[in-house]
Amino acid sequence: MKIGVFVCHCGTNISAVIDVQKVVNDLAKMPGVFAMDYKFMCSDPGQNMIISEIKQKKLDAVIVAACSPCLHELTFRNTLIRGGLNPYMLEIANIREQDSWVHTDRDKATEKAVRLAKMAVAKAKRNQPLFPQEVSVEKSCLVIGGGIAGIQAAIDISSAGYQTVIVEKEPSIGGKMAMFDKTFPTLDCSACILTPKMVQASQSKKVKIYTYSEVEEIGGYVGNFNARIRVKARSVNMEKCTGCGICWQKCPVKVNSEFEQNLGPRKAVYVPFAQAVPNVPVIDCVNCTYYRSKRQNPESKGLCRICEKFCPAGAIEFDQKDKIIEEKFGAVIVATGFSAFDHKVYGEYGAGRYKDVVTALQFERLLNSSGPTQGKILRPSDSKEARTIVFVQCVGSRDESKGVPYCSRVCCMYTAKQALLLKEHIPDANAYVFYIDIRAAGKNYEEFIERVQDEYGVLYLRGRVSKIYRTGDGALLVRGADTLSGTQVEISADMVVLATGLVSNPETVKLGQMIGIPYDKNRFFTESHPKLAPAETQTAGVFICGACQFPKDIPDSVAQAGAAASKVLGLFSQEHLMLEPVLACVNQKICNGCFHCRAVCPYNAIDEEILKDKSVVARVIESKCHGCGNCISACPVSAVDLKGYTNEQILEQLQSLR
Amino acid sequence: MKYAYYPGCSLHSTSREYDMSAKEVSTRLGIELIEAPDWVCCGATPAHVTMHVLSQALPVKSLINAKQTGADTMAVCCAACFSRLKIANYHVLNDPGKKAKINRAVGAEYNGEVAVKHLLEILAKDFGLENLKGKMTAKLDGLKVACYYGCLLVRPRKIMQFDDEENPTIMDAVVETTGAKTVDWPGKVECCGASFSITKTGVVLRLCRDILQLASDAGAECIAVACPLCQSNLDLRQPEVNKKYDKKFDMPVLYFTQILGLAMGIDWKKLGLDKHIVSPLKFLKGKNIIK
Amino acid sequence: MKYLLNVKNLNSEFVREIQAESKTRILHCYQCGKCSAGCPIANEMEYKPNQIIRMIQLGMEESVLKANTMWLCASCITCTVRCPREIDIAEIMDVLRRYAFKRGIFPAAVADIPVFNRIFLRNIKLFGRLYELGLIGFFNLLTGNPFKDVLLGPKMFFKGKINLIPERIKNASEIKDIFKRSAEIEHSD
Amino acid sequence: MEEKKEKNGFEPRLVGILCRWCSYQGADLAGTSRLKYEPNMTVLRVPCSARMSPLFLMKGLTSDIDGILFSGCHPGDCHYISGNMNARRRFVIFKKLLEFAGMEPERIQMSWCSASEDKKWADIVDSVTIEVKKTGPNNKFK
Amino acid sequence: MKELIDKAKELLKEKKVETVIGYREIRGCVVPAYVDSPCDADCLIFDKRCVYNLANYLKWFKNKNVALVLKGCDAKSINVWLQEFQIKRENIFIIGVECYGVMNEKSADAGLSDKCGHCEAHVPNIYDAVIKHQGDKKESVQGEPFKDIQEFEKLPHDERWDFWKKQFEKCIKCYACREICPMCYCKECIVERNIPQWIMSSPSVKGNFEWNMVRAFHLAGRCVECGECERACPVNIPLMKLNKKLIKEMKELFDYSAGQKEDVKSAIDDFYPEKDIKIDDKMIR
Repeated sequence: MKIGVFVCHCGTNISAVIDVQKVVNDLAKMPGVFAMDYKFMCSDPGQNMIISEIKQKKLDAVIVAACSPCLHELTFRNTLIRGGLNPYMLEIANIREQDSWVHTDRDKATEKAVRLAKMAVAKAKRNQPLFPQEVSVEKSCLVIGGGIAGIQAAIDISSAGYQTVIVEKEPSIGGKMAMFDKTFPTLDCSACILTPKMVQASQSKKVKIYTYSEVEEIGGYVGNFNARIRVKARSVNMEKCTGCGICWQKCPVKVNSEFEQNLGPRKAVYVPFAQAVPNVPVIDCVNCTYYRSKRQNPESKGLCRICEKFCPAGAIEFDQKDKIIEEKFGAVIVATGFSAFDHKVYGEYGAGRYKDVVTALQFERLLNSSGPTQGKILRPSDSKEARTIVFVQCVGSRDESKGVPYCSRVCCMYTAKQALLLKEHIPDANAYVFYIDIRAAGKNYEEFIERVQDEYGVLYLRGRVSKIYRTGDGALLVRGADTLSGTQVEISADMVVLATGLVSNPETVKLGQMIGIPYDKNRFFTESHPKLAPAETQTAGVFICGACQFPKDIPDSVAQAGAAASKVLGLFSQEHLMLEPVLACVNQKICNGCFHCRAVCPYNAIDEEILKDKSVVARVIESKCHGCGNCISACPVSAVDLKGYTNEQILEQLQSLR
Repeated sequence: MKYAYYPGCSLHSTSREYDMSAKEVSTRLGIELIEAPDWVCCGATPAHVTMHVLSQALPVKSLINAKQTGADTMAVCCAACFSRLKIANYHVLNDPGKKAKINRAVGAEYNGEVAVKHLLEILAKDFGLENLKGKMTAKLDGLKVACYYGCLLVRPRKIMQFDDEENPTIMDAVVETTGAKTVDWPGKVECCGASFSITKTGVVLRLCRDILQLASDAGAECIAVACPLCQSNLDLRQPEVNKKYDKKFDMPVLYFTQILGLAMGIDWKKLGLDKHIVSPLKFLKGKNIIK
Repeated sequence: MKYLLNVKNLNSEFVREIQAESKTRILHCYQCGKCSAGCPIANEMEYKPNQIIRMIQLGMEESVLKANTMWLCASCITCTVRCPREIDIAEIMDVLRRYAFKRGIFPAAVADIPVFNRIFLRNIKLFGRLYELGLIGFFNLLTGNPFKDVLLGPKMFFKGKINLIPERIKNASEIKDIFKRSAEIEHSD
Repeated sequence: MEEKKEKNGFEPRLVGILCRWCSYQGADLAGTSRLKYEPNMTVLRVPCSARMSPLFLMKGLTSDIDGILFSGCHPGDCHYISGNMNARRRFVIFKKLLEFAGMEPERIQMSWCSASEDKKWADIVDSVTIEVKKTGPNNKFK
Repeated sequence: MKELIDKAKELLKEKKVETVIGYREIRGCVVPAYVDSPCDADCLIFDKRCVYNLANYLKWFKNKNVALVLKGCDAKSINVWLQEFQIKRENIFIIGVECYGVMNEKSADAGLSDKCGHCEAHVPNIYDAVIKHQGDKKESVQGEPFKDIQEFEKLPHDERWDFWKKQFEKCIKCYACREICPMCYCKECIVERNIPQWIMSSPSVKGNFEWNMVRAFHLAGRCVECGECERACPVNIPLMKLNKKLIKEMKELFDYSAGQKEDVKSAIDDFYPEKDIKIDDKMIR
């Protein structure tokens, strides 16, 4: 094996401290090594010199002793390609950043340069040509979650001409935004801006929507994911149903509506809200009389069946079964959103025992003209108009003792909005807001808060509320503090609105483990880089957007959805993907199948393989492997090795120092 | 069932009726309470606000004495003593540094081998609510009770491990075994200002007024307590509250043990019901509970 | 009130001792005021609990020790239980009182509270258990208010609620030893 | 007397095995910032601290190297999610074993150094060098 | 004894297993016994001379149905095997034997083996049937289980080095320690490989050091303290001292003991960010 060592002067950056000539001389004494120096190795003449030496001297590997590999590794790899060598036959000895720039003693620095170069030679001797793996790209994107973020991402991808599938676990897309009344700071009606998007998505030929569905399993890797989707039985035939609504008018079973936050009723057969997409009801098997009677007596014909009787389209199908769909995708966007914080843990606020202590989402429904009170602000306990309302911020935010240390970001703004809307509904109502800090960082946000305080006269009190309880007359006594004046404050209110924070979805952990997205201690998904890759994840081909990453308002969610979509489009613009060849590989002849490698692999890249002799051994799924080398250190028999950084190479490097 | 018993100073003086009724009830239930020999005062608030080590050493001394009874658990009636004993035990078990200091102060080796339980816990958990129900001979139907827990029974939860710290229900459950109704009211864990009964009487009067008001607003006819300090504040100071705030409270403040005793048919004199400042006798007669 | 803020005050012995003794990070408090909101006695306090914490953050030793806040604290622990930052405010109040007790600093307006505490403890030291009559009598005498609660006395006596003679335990000398050793340990820290 | 002289003039041979994402870039930054540190350590680059099999420690020592340093990203910062967590456990256990067998602990070191900690890197190299110099040459296997 | 024989007979008669591996006595010596048919089962015994860890014989019965007679310490090796997917639980039937100590083969007096001194597993933690102990149940010696290790740690490092150097010098690289160890089941031991050559094959200071370090390290979090390696060593190297050191460290650093459960991650593959961060103070810069 013939190895060429090229020592760079880097002007005087290197040669001022290191005796380049001595390095060349020392290296040239090694068997099979050719060495030379040049002023600027990375310049065109420098590179051409390397190319011609490769050809003339028939070099098998090249060492460049110059600056850090972080700078010019790629440059010189291309030089090798141009010289007809495999790019992975290159080694770089970093004699600038880690030698000439950090040392002053010429002899010692030169000695170190020689050691670094010899170490590179030792490694290069064991280098093997490596070849990037080529994989195809399935040009279809899976979007998990049909809230505003998911809808936006799907619209963006489909309008570029690629197939998109939205999987939504609720009977309709729309997510939390569909529940809101108005949006801050512009006060446009939430439904008025969301509904057109929902319709656009549902009417696009390139978007397929599975509602009432869940992703059960995702396997594969970038460009080639396999997903198994469970479409739950909704007991209504989607094709036949016309959405006429006779079934839910006739249905005799009334239960609390989840969409109305338990403030209003729905039927056992229902669409969650009027603008639902698709406008096809589902039957709630738990409460439906037919299903209940069937559960009690499977032999019977089943009671009720009124919906079936009245449906003009014959769309009710009681015996529908869950459907499993398996599809291939090239990319996945996760937009599973958030859950509202459950204030049961706040015993001091009644732990949900007081009906008139409502959550912000409930208040949102009370404000909404299509909500349970047709937009009148009525107390849930006695349906009297609420005239004095206390808003309590940071319930389930910035509260370590309740396990939510972070700021939910949107509560300051939506509380201000709700106080404003209250004043618009009932101009002489009294609104008090308990806050700790007002966080209004966004375009026109601070101005909005100012308006609420100045124009609408909402009284802001700086302090947390310590206790809320019902007094004898049915009013709620709110005991708080105003830290600015240093006084205890008590307010007798008709209703209290808790600005509940945003917490992660309960499914986050399961989903994260399934797809390979890490999550933080608050169970929000972790992005690939907090600044430079906010929509990417550790797993190539999987992107995140919306509140599943962290609490976000609508504009931020939409922006991130666009970002995720553009990453997917970037991926889809390629016919093939090249995968880095620095990967683990298993010598199955000596593998014991103890699977310590699998236990440590952070990417689930180790699989089982059964050999002819029935022994079970490990196999690396190359497309999942990131080449970290964790498995290699875990393997007791050194049956796994990392191409490009083999055990042998590193041992040679160590021993080159003797 | 055998327990070491720590009455505490109050139960030997100002709150005799708590001591009497607790013993009567336990005897009826077959729960043996053996008074810890030579128990000492727990030090109460004055100790822990002045000398940290002392405030732990005094309870530990009593716990060591309790070992002589042969029981592994000590029953406590007074919520304040309960809190001091339990906190001392917690530190001995969880903080080796503090444990060493406490042991040095006491001059003996104690490793937290005696568990501390409030009588409520013993009745509700060890004896069991169903069993308790079975022991009731008279039904106290129609009695509406506000159970008042005070501060020290439930707080801080990390150490006391007693019940929910904002809305405890254990006393309610115990009292309801008698057939009495308990009211859901917000004053359960409000503070009565116990330690200021003598020094800052004014504060105590205000706090007692609030508590009595909340209880009567909730429709309660009497208050059940599990702490002699709460009892003396609410009972002893009630006439003063009425005078100062121009109120007409006539709210008997009974120990939960007295209520249980009544439902077991124990003679009211044995329960010390004559020892209250706001006498419950007329009220109970009116309800046909005592003759 | 003007206060000269400097590094010396911020890192004073006072701040460090309060932190170490109460095992809390004082700077962790973000001044939401929930402690003051729920405090049953905050009304009577010169500075509210959250203000005291703020003053400790700023190293204002003198003002903190002069205030009546800690002496009025009833140790009901409501503040600690509800603190979103898990700061043990009740314990900080205890630590402040012990800090003041060690140095003999008592503001005149609430001096009766430490007096009561002293009498209470002397009572235990003497008898091993509390002797209420002696406690109240002594306290009233020392605070120059000898007839306070005098009307309650006979009422309680007739109900059999007051002992005229203190209860004593057999090994009272042991209790004295505990007092002595505790004080030694306390002072050696 | 002569032995002492030799010890004073002793220039240890040190190896640093660095992860390419944090520590190696931190070492590069030390160069860009022109910090100065001892020249005894030769650096070897691997993808992740998880690649640093503890057996390299042993092989280094039996190859007469005077001291070995492993360095990776701070816990929580690993480019490969959790490689440094695994590396930490392996390193600690093996170091304990080598110490038990009579190796001087100064010869076996590990550090967390991020891409921005140029000063920390320089300090690490200097202090490891000084410590190994004090310990003297590794001639257990000569 | 009868209980044991009956169980073996039953298993063989009902063809639940092909072989029962247990102990028998030949001319006053206890040796392992392979029993294939019910009529041979009468030879099976168990007493305190039954020192061997029979789990080791699984190496030759990997995919077969066998029953094993295992003491508490030996049974832990089964958990490690299961952890490492070397056997299927349904393939083996564990006849656990309650044991209160086996004899010390190496010392002349009839005392118990060193490993029994601090035994916590008188009854196996994994078994299909248990044979009760007859006779008195003498509890093992209580006290600090790692006393000898702690004392050795206190020596200056050069004394420790000299000690091990002398011990390793005796090593003849016979690999008896490996053959007898139930955890050394590798198809090809890394000592036999020269690419990469982790271990110098010659019995020099260097080669012996490398071998013994690697052997010990590969048992980190796996050694169940059956003591077989030390017993098998023909030159009496105190190998358990190395193993016990690692057992101690695994316990202290990671709160992990090998062979307790089959379905947990081995501590060497696992991590707990919040707990592990405490290691940094002393060990990592």
